[in-house]
Amino acid sequence: MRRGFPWARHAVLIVVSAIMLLPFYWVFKTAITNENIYAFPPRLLPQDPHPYNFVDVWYLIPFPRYLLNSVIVSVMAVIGNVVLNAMAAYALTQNFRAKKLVVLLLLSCMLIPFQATIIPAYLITARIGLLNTYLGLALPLLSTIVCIFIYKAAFEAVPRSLVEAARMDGLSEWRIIAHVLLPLSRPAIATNVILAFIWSWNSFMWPLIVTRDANMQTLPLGLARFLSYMEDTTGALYAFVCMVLAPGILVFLMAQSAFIRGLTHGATKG
Amino acid sequence: MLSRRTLLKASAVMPAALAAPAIGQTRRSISFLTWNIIDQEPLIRGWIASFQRANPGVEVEWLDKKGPELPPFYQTQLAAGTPPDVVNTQGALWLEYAASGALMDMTPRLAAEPEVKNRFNANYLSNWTLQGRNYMLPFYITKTLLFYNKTMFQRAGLSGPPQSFDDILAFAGRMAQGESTGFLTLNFDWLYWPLFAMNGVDLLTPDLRRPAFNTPKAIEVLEKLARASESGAINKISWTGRWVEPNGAFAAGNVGMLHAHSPAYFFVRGQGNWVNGDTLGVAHAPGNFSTPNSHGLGVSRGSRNPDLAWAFVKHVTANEQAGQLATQRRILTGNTQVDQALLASLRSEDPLVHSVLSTQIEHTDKMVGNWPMPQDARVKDAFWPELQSALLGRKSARQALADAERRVGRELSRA
Amino acid sequence: MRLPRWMLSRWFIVPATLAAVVLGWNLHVAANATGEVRGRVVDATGRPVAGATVLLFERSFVVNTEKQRVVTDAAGAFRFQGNASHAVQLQADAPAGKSERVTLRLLFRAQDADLPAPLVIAR
Amino acid sequence: MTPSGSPAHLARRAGTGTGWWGRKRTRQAALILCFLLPSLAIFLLYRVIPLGWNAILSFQSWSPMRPPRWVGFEHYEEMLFYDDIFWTALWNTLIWIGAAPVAIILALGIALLVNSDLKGASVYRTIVFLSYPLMTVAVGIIWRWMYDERGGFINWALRIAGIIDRPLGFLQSFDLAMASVIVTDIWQVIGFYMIILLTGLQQIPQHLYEAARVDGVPRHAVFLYVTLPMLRPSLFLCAVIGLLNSFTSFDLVYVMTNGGPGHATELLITYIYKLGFGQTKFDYAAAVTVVQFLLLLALTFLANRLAGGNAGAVEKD
Repeated sequence: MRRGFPWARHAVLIVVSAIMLLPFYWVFKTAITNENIYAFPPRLLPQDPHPYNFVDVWYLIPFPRYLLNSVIVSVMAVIGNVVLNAMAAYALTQNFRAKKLVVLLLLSCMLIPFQATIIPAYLITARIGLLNTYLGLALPLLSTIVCIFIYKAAFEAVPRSLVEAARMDGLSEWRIIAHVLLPLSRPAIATNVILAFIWSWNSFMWPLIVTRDANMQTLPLGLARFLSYMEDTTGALYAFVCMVLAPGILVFLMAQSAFIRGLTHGATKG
Repeated sequence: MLSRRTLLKASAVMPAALAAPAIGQTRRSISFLTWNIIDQEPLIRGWIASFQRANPGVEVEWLDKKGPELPPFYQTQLAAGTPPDVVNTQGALWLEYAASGALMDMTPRLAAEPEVKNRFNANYLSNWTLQGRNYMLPFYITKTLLFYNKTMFQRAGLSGPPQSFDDILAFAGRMAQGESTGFLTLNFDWLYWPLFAMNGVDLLTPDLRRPAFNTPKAIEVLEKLARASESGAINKISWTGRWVEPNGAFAAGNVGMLHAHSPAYFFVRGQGNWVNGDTLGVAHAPGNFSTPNSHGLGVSRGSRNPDLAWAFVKHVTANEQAGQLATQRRILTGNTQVDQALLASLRSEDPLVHSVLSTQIEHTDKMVGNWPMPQDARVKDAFWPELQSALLGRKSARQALADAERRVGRELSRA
Repeated sequence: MRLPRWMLSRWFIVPATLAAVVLGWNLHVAANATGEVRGRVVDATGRPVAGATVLLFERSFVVNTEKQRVVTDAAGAFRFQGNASHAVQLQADAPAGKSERVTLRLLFRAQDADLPAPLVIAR
Repeated sequence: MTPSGSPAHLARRAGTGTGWWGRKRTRQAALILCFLLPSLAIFLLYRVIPLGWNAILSFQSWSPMRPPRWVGFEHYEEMLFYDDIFWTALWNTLIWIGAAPVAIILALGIALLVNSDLKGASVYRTIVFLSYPLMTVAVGIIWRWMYDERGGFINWALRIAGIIDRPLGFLQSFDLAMASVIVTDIWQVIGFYMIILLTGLQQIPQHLYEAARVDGVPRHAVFLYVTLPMLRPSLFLCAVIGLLNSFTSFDLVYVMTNGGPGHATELLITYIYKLGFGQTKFDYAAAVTVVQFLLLLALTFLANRLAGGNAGAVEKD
């Protein structure tokens, strides 16, 4: 639509990209050097890069165990979100008497910060006997209100005639969701997967309270724990930051084209 | 394996949602919550093993949480009625718990077993007393001291450690130049209080009912500190950093003095290549004042096996176990015999560590900043931000202390 | 030979590459984790020192604990066996004096290692 | 959605018998309930009940070890009339909310730049979005390091450029700490805003732009009268997310400053946490939680009004 100035635009975007990437570089640089990091001025390039900080982290923290815990919780959250949110969103596309009330309830639930409800939430989890279990860790994350509305919007964008035709053919509601709505709402699914993954992967307060056993800790907890406990070997701290971020970044880079393209293109079609 | 257990548990429990909490206490089992000493895992596992040998059939669950996480964890467990039986706290955190009835009163048990009570340094033991009752036993002990950089002292023509508050400021001023600053202190948990104590300033009236710090002398001290911070004689990290930043700055080698508790030594030596017996000086703060920041062991009142928990506390603080901790971690335990033995062996082995640790059991009658008041945390939160505003030049000293007096008074009156 | 399409997907290639690297690394570790640490002790002029005691410290959190000591042979060489750590310090102690403490960091626990530079006894 | 889409109407139109669809409607209702139940149960357990519990607690005096006692509005009185930290935290939270528009405008700029056939646009897009999926705890640690007085990049760059001659303690300064944490927050969420806005931009029908070009409408006018109005739902979504973010960005402040220096970066959420877990004042913390919730409700309501009374894509009935 607009022509001209591609160089100016590239220049601006390159500066923006540099700002976005610099923190990554700075932390990585610190992770692979051994200089006294409190010395001034810092060096721009790593001097004598070495991998030993990573080795230290590997042996100080049960990294594979934390990774496994994080993966399990995230997978549960992703499956929960994709399935439960689709169900709820489908229900919301129907007309029923209490619908206004339900929507209002969901919208106001969105406004309750989870951190502020942690003690009652903990007591409830204790009551149903899920403390220190994967299910207990994942349960509050199994359904997300924002994602329900994303599904709802996608379902509503599916041409009404298609659903009607399916219903005329005598398809059950389950089948309508599975065979008509979901295949047409791929971007919504992708968004659900990614957001559920990000939110569960990063959740910090809840696992902190709910896990009792060191074997149940997830990566963010490992990171926070490392922060206070190994602070005298700060190079190792940044090595650990790199190790914690790597899996998430890898998954994101592999999924991002589907995610971004799906989201933008899919939305235009609707 | 774990996921299958989870699944089984979930399917069994979900229908009966109102079943009792999962952490069953039907067997003879206790849990032991420690404060960030996961590095001593083999040691603690060993203690548990020997405790189990002495008490067959007993299970001990060990939990370790890092500093900022322990209070939320312990408090949610308290609220759920499943507190860890034995808990290790740092500083004055226990006061809040003791005052709200979370901790078992150990006084009768100590009276019944004087040999346990006599293990400990009496001055340290009394740090865990609230209204005449003893709620905790020492696990490992620390208090503040003054480290100084001898090289910088020499360069500035100074021969020994400062002898008064004004010395501290004067020395600091002489060493402050360019990148160098003269003085640093840790500031959390009242660790800076010796600076006020050496000027005769008290926080509260002796009955701990009313603030007593808003005096002309206190204003003068605060003004001096603020001015020195402004000029660079006192490093501003003193009032903003917590643990890493001040110790890291001192370890970098261009800060003259560090007022900190003994664990700072190990941090500084780990970071600073310059640290050895010829370059690092160790002294008491002027007036021999210091603020303790020790670790204690208590038993939760909600414990279902208080006798077992008490036995475990005795086991951990006994000579053998405490001795292992002391030698492994190079730390004093408050157990008099153990500490003597450690210091004796360090005297030749590592004289610098010896001189650092020696300060910890000297002048134990001059400990300050350890007021036994149940609202300690609230008073701290009311007082410190005001003081910080004055130290960093945001408010006048007079104004800050007046505001602090009002807020501290309010906290005290509410209890 | 044509590969099936799913094998060309990045969802297969990336995990497979990672798995291969991890496997290869573990094989390498298994083959080289003998726990041997070798080195030499020389004096200030570079001549080998026989009969010097070499101490091996294992690094833990705040302290370095002495784990083993051996004596150098006629060529000034020493050899530790059964080192289980990934970060050790070495120091030589001879009648003529002591050497600096040299830190040796390894890529994995019990890695088979040679000290790159000899320990130098200073007076 | 029009009523004609409902199964009941469909059934009627399809000419099914009356007795039939009466039963079918019951079945339909049961099905809807089934579909909603799991999600609603989760929200009930982890949002509604805790909030209600907080509301009750805020009128009591309670700690984990003491039985509750009713105290009426005592906590609210304390908070509104005596607690200046509460007001600081509230003010900071509002500042934090005020920063969201800045981030949204920046994100809009980037979105406009990458929304076209510019070569490499997808690479830029990826880079800008890359910071969003990161663990907030890790982001806090990374930026604490960026701001560090000695080893940090920012101080180094400013000194090299000759802008300052002594390192600045960004996170230790009363004046800079809040801005510094906000910059970090913007850095992290800007990619998310950008994606939302990009989605919105791509939904704008191309023919509108073509028509404008044929008519010779100046570019800024196209932006003002075509792009912006069409973007309103996306902008509203960004605003709501920014609003929520300002009330929940606990991890970042917790790691970077923990509310300090003084209470310069204290947000309501960190204050609640400190009250509860630092000072064991769960009852008082509950009262602050309730106030925070009401405030959030009011602000969202206001944002909804500003967006034209229709919460854009979120709710249209």
